[in-house]
Amino acid sequence: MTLDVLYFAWVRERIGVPREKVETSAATVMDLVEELRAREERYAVAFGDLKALRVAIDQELTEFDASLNGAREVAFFPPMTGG
Amino acid sequence: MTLDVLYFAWVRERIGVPREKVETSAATVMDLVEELRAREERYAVAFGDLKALRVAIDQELTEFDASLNGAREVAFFPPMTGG
Amino acid sequence: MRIVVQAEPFDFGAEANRFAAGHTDMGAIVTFTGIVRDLAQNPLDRMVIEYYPGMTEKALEKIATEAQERWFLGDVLVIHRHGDLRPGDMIMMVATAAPHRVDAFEAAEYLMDFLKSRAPFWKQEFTADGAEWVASKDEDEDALKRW
Amino acid sequence: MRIVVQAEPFDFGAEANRFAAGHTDMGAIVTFTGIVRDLAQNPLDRMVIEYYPGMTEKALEKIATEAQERWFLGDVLVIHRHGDLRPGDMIMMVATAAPHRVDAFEAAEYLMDFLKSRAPFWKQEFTADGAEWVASKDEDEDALKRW
Repeated sequence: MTLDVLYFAWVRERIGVPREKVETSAATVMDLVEELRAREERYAVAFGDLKALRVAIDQELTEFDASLNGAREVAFFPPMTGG
Repeated sequence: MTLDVLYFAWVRERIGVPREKVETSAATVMDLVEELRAREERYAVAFGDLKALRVAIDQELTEFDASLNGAREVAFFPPMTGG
Repeated sequence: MRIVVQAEPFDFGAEANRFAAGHTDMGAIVTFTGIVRDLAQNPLDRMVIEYYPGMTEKALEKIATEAQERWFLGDVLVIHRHGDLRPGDMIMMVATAAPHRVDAFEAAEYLMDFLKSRAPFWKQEFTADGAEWVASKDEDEDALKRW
Repeated sequence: MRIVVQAEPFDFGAEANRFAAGHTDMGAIVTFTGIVRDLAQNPLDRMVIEYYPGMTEKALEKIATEAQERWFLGDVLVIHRHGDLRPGDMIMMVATAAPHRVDAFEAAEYLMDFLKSRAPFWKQEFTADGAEWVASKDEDEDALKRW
């Protein structure tokens, strides 16, 4: 499948792009993270500490063990700091 | 001593005046209430249920057993309903 | 601290903007506004608020000072009307400014809880059934216990 | 319910007045406003707020809908800015209208608690030391536990 993968805040800065298309057969978010980590150093750095990251599938907050079945858009970002 | 005695809300309506001078030797608020009750029916009615009344001496909330020593202004009114 | 007791209407938005302006060290502003309600089951013609000139202002200042001692606040505003009001009219407002939101919220709630039953104001409602003094509520007295 | 995410400044007072108008069955209006703080120990040049177009609006709507399910509210307003802000600028506001003050206060606090750490916004501060992403606070995460 082809996913739109989005990055925000310092995750975006570390990876260097705000979004990209990713061709993957990852079953879960965690599988996708592993694939990206293996690609290049900048991904390994951005995904170094998953406790400092949040993930959303199709604009809904979820967990790293969530299934990507049917997913179109996955976003990675640090904890939110609104308000 | 001469006290300014003030009445508010339905206490004022029952007594019929918003304020009056009262010549008294009452030692406490309760003594003053007893004097007023003995005066006329309208006072007896207004002071019928002290649990429904509040009292202030010189613009500070106080209790019915408070001393009138040094007092200049005593006010009687129902529980407040501001806000 | 600014405490105002007045018969005239006030402009909530203008007061809120004036209060919020120039507090660059205060990150949080909370306002509370009370509005005269018009209930369908017994339409209100008007409300009259009586107060105790002198004592009312002192009581509000005392409540606001206590809030400032209890929380880290940059500023406090209390405006309360007396006299004739109509449904939809604003009765009063409080505003608090604080570095952090929890202080601004708690202080505003504290001000409201004490203002409700410790500041000398008495409301009288006029409906088709006649005039009636608003009774104090046990829940308002109970609200003071949490502080 | 009105949810707005915009780069432009908003007029807090005008929004507050507009929100409060025409609610004759709602006795209580609470507003919260967040302002960019400028701290003496490390003067802030500017703040940039990043957001997630689409998800941010949905997250705010979800939070506001949950508040409306939980309390008896007449109306809810959320305005949040993104982009460039300066010290003293208003970042965001929420407003709640309810028949009773406790509902208006609790709902506004609930909105703020969830908006702080469940709505996709990220703040970056620019000072003489450079740019820094604002870290989330444990206390903001803890604040959710009370609801």
